[in-house]
Amino acid sequence: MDLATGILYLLVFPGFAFLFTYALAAEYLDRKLYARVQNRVGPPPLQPLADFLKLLAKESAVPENATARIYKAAPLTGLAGVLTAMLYIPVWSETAAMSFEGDLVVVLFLLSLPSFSLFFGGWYSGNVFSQVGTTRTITQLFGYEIPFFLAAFAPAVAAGTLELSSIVAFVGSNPLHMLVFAPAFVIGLLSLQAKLERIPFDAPEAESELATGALAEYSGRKLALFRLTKDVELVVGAALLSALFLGGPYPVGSIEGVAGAALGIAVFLAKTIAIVAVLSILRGVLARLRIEQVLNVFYRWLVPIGLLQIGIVLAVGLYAEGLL
Amino acid sequence: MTPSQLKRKLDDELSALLAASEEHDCGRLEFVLADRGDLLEAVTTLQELGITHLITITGVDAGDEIEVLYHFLRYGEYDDGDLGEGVELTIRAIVPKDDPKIATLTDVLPGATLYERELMDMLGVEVTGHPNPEKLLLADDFDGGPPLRAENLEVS
Amino acid sequence: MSEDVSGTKIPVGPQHPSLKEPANFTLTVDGEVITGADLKLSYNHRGIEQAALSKTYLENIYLLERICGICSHAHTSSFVTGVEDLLDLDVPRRANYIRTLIGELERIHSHMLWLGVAGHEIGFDTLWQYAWRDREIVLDLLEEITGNRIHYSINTIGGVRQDLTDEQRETVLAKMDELEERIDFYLETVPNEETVRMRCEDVGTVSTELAREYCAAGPVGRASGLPVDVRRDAPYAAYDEMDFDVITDTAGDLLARTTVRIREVAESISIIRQAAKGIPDGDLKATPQPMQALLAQIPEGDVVSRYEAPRGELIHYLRSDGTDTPERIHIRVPTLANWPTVVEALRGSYIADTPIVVAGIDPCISCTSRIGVETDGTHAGENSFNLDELREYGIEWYDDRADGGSATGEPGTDRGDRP
Amino acid sequence: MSLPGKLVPEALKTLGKDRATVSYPKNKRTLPERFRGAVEFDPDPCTGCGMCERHCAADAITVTSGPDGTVSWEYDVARCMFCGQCEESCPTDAIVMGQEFELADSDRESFEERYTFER
Repeated sequence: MDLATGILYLLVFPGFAFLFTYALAAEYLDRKLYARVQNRVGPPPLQPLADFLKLLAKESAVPENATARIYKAAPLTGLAGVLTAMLYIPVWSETAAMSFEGDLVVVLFLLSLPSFSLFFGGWYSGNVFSQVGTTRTITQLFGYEIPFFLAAFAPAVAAGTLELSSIVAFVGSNPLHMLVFAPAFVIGLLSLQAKLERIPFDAPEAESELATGALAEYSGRKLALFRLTKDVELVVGAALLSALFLGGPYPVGSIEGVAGAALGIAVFLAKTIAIVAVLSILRGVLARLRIEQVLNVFYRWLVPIGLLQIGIVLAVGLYAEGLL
Repeated sequence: MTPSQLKRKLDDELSALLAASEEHDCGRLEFVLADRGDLLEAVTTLQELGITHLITITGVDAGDEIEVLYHFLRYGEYDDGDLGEGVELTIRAIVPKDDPKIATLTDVLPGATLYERELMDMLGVEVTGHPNPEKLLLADDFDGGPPLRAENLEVS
Repeated sequence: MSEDVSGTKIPVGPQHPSLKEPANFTLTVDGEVITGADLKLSYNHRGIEQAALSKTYLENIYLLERICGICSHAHTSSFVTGVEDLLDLDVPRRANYIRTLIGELERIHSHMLWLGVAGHEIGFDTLWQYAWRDREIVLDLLEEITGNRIHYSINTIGGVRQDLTDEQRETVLAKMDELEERIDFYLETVPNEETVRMRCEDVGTVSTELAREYCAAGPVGRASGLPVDVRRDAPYAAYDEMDFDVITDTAGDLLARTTVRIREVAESISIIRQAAKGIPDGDLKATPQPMQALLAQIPEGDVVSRYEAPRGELIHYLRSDGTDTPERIHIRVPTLANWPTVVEALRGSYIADTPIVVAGIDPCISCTSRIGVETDGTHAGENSFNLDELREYGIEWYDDRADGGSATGEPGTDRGDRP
Repeated sequence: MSLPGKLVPEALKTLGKDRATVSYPKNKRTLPERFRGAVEFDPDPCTGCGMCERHCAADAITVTSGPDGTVSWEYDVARCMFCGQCEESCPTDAIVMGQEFELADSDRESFEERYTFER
């Protein structure tokens, strides 16, 4: 891994440039699909880019009674966390740009960094409404993190490793496991929806109660970065779910060379777009739940299913071993 | 129970309190109280007869005195077959302008709270014993007299 | 209405993201649960009952119509029926049929608007888009028959001003079939969608005794089991010739109010079909006399005219002194009757439910505050403006703020330090 | 406790439907024949009787008859609320409700219309 490919990975391909364009494309797809489900026309393709540039041009004020340092640093930490998480997720082949034993845990942590940056940004912006919003963000974080980790660890336990690339290789080599991971996939989808605070889990920024919750005081560049972080988080989350549960570049994983890479990217795009489309439809057909109902759903339904899933994976593992 | 049967029933029930009572052609009943003090007693007798729905309270500035009209409704019974239609009846209390006071109904009829506040705002009739006598429809710092009193009317 | 229970007080409104119109609730809460609520209304009280006294009965039709956008026909029909009682005119059956038809179309338009708003309050924006798209069917019909989507101005003293042509009758019947299909969809999905049940079932419950005690009206009362429906109590227009039943429910929670309103739309569709099919021939006005002559013949007397508006029982008390302008008009809108039940329904529910519980009674705050009037500035109260003074005051207030926000000290135009 | 998502079939069906809205002002909806827009006045049949002014609730019309038998009919579209009562009250059908509803303008004078004619 010499310096040139490192910079290429970091800044161009699975890194900033690719993610920036793909995030805006995913936001466009999400908003367009959500609008078409409601029989509305929906935005033109470059609308997310236009929103982003408009926000960059706007004044980025810092409220008087906010603690300026944290208030200004919050947007950047979230975005940085999510961008680096992408490097560990396999895209064009079964091995990611970088991988080491235990990078799954790092990716899961980096994926929850934006929620923390939202919390710190909102809490230290000095606005009462955003403080109520941030407490709700954190309560919801406790709700979805546990089932999300359980779902993510199911394939890890099956593959016997915590390295994302080898997990994808394991799932690629025996694809029947994808059916075994179906419940974990559903938990992953719901937790990603809650992580991104989208309907039915958008109590923290519920427009009809708190008026944009934590981000109430943000404007200009900082708000643009927060919105970009959310879009990138959507893409990276979808990439993680497709890697863990849909076997990453599954059908074309074994083809070598440039053709294999190109096919791998095509399969990656197809799977992530499908996941974004499912999340968008999910957003269109459900009503918003109250914060304690969200926790209710996660603790009373998804945590037991997560534990059950781990049990099933262990049983399948023993069954395979037992027979061997 | 047709309006005229109801009128006869109410006439003898409330005979001690009434000054006059009439039945309008469109089936509307009207009872004029002899003394505004017996308002509470009249309303409680109505409630015993099952008439609990207060539609609204209207205040009218009739020159030398203020008339306060309590419009009640007796429910029509649709379910148990007898399709008797609901009957609307009004109890009219006369309040002299020099001492504009009347007793509150909120303890027997909580539904009257907002209507009494509107009466206080618009006509300046003080409703004694009201639990929450703040202004309902006018601005807190509105210092003009009750707008619907004759002297304040801006009839251009 | 609210004992001052200790505990933190949270103001909700009057400018609030979910309440589009200004009404203010001071909620006393402990934790997320509301223990008490105090209501402050009428941030733009506009003095219609006084404005109506300086206009003739004819002009008042158009003034009262503009009290509210979603029950304008209710106000004009109720007022005009009152004047017709005074004049002892008997309105021809065809005019009554048209009045009933437009009244039921307005009920559908108002209930579907509410269904959309309720969907939006619980974060179900797809239901909001669907409900408001399907409501266009009814608005287009109203525009075609009367010439305007919201203020139909079809009522006049003694009858109606526009006729219903045969071709329009066919469109009405065709559109009703189309609408009925959509209403069956809503009846089947909305009450059974699990997330809607989680937000609406057993939320903001008003028991029958409570509804009876607070004299609730309209769908709110009917969803709690009160048999109040003016169309059955005192049939006006052509309702005595219509066969319909009063939709009631006993659960009294938000889900019951939603289903009662949707089933009422289905009921209205059947009434509209009966009216469109059975409309008799005949002229549209009770007398050929010109309006000016009618205005001169209005006798002294008072009348209470009642109408079943979409939100409940609407009362117009009318007292005339023989001239062509009324001596007193008192309008009790159904929302005012339902406000106390909101305060009771809020008690015990979560803060997050305030918007949907308040929206549960389908509040029409423009009704509660009624329409504005231009006084000539010499009104008794010193701090009331007319239009020009207000404009001039606004400009001057911002100039002061611009140059260093000095106190508004200029002599002559000083109006006290308004916030 | 049924599974949420009752609206999914309808949502997927709606994906296929074409748009429910019209992209105004590129293409405009056809207005129904009875649509009430701004008032259109024809001086010839007008006798200057002033019934329209008397019945106008918004005081949008002022009719003044000058000393030498001229009548001037003024209409302020900014005050008008398009109720159509003037059209009904006019004995000689000089007033008709037009179909013009795009009436926004930046200067106030453009809202006033004035006709002066011999009577």
